[in-house]
Amino acid sequence: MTDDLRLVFPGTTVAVRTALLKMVGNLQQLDLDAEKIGSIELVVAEALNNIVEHAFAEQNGRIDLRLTNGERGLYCAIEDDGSPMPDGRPPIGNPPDLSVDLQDLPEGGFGWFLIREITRDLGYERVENHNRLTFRIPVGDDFTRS
Amino acid sequence: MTDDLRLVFPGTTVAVRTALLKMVGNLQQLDLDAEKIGSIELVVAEALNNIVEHAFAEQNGRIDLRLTNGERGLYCAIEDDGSPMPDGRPPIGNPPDLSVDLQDLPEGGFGWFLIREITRDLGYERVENHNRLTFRIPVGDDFTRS
Amino acid sequence: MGMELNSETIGNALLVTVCEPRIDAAVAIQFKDRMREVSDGGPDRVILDMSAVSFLDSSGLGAVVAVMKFLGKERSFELAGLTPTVAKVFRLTRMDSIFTIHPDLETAIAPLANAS
Amino acid sequence: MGMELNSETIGNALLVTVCEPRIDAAVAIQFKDRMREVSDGGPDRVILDMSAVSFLDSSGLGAVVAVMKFLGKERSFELAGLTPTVAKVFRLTRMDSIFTIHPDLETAIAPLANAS
Ligand SMILES: Nc1ncnc2c1ncn2[C@@H]1O[C@H](COP(=O)(O)OP(=O)(O)O)[C@@H](O)[C@H]1O
Ligand SMILES: Nc1ncnc2c1ncn2[C@@H]1O[C@H](COP(=O)(O)OP(=O)(O)O)[C@@H](O)[C@H]1O
Repeated sequence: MTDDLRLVFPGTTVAVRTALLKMVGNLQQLDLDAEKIGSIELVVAEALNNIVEHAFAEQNGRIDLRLTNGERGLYCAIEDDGSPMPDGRPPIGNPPDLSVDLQDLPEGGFGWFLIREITRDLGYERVENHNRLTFRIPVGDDFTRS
Repeated sequence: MTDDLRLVFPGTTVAVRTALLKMVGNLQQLDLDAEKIGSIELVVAEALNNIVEHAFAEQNGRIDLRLTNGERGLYCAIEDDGSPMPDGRPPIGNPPDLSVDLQDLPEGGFGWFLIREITRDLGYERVENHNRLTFRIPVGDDFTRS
Repeated sequence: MGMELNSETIGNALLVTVCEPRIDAAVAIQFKDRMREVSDGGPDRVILDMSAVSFLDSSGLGAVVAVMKFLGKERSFELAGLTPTVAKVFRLTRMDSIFTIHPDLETAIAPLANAS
Repeated sequence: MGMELNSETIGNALLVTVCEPRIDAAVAIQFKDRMREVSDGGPDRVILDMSAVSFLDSSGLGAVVAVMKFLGKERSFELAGLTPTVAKVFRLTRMDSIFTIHPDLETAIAPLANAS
């Protein structure tokens, strides 16, 4: 990665995996340790998986992913032409409720919680027929401790 | 990886892949860049694949892989209870002959060439019914340029 | 896309090793299905060796939870060999408080080796 | 073990994207078979996008050579997006002198985009 990466791909699970693998290949050329790269991959994966699963639940479309390496971290902008967020804003991402019986443990709903834990400066806009999600992943501080 | 890693596993292609993935997970905790980890994975993969393909061509068995992080690089010792090397020593590993017609290009025979290019202090012993292969992968110098 | 699992019985436990670098949205369902296959009718104690897994997303985490649920209260489901990135997903979601997590495979299977 | 390939026709070329992090001994044969399937009867120019592949061993290299051989002299087989570790295997074995290798996917497909 020079200091910018752009990937455009269809909104499918396999294309998301491929985009993540390409992104990691690029990130490995920056001066980031493996654990930080893992956090970046995780949060971008959650954002992209949600787009495939929810924004493209009933239609096909494309995802446009941009990463820019800046002073305060890695800036990420993700656009898709899928359906808008419910209520016009991204989910709160409450922590999962684990004080339940084994059979009631949640198997999903972690995505937005993880995105909100790891990112900073999260923004969402509906521009014409596009969703535009932006966030920063701080690099340098120990944001990874919970 | 503290400074030592030992993995014992059956001599099968799938077990080799799993061992390599475990090894890389451990190497990522040392202070090595992604390209160096790639070289280490390559040379260990070649050594292990050859054991599965040749030493265990006609029998099953186990592989014992040890990595030690030392001052002059990463020391690797691989033992297997398969059949011995032909002529009692590891192949010379000549560079592949590429001045041939398209249909005659080699699809194999790169393994020992790559091992010899990347490693130093290569040793091979047949001890009782075991093969013992040892080598060092220099870390720090730019051995990776050909 | 494949999801290669290796399973062997050690003492009174089933040790399942994931032979893939990722448990992500693309393979989460396959992972669940394969876990059901290899654990079906097997020992009551199931140890999942994740030391080859360098990436797990929330779909993968959901699949691991699903495995614990179908094994039920009668069987014990334990994890071993979490790599740093995988461990972080468990820690951030507090799922580390729900699972028995062994620091490494040796710790997980040592009692078995003695017992058998 | 799976070997996921994605293929699409762009202009007069077939662009095949490897969707797996590894082309190793465990999947080399599957890679060859899948390449044969997706390229069969397709355009004369085949571009393999390897930018998702972080690891290729000599079995994987052998499989890539095999693909070039079965595509034959009538069809053009080109590589794009080699990651540093993969590029090193081509460089050390001098195979970089045998293949057409594009620095990135954009360079490989730019002439096509203009042509179509
Ligand atoms: N990109 C998106 N577009 C539309 N709806 C979304 C998107 N992301 C999340 N949602 C909605 O928010 C809910 C919570 O998302 P998340 O925390 O990721 O959990 P889940 O695992 O169910 O996707 C989803 O169930 C969905 O209704
Ligand atoms: N571990 C081993 N045990 C026995 N024979 C081996 C071993 N490694 C290599 N050989 C022999 O050396 C030859 C060259 O090895 P190599 O360069 O790796 O090429 P190949 O791709 O054919 O394995 C093999 O064809 C085999 O006959």
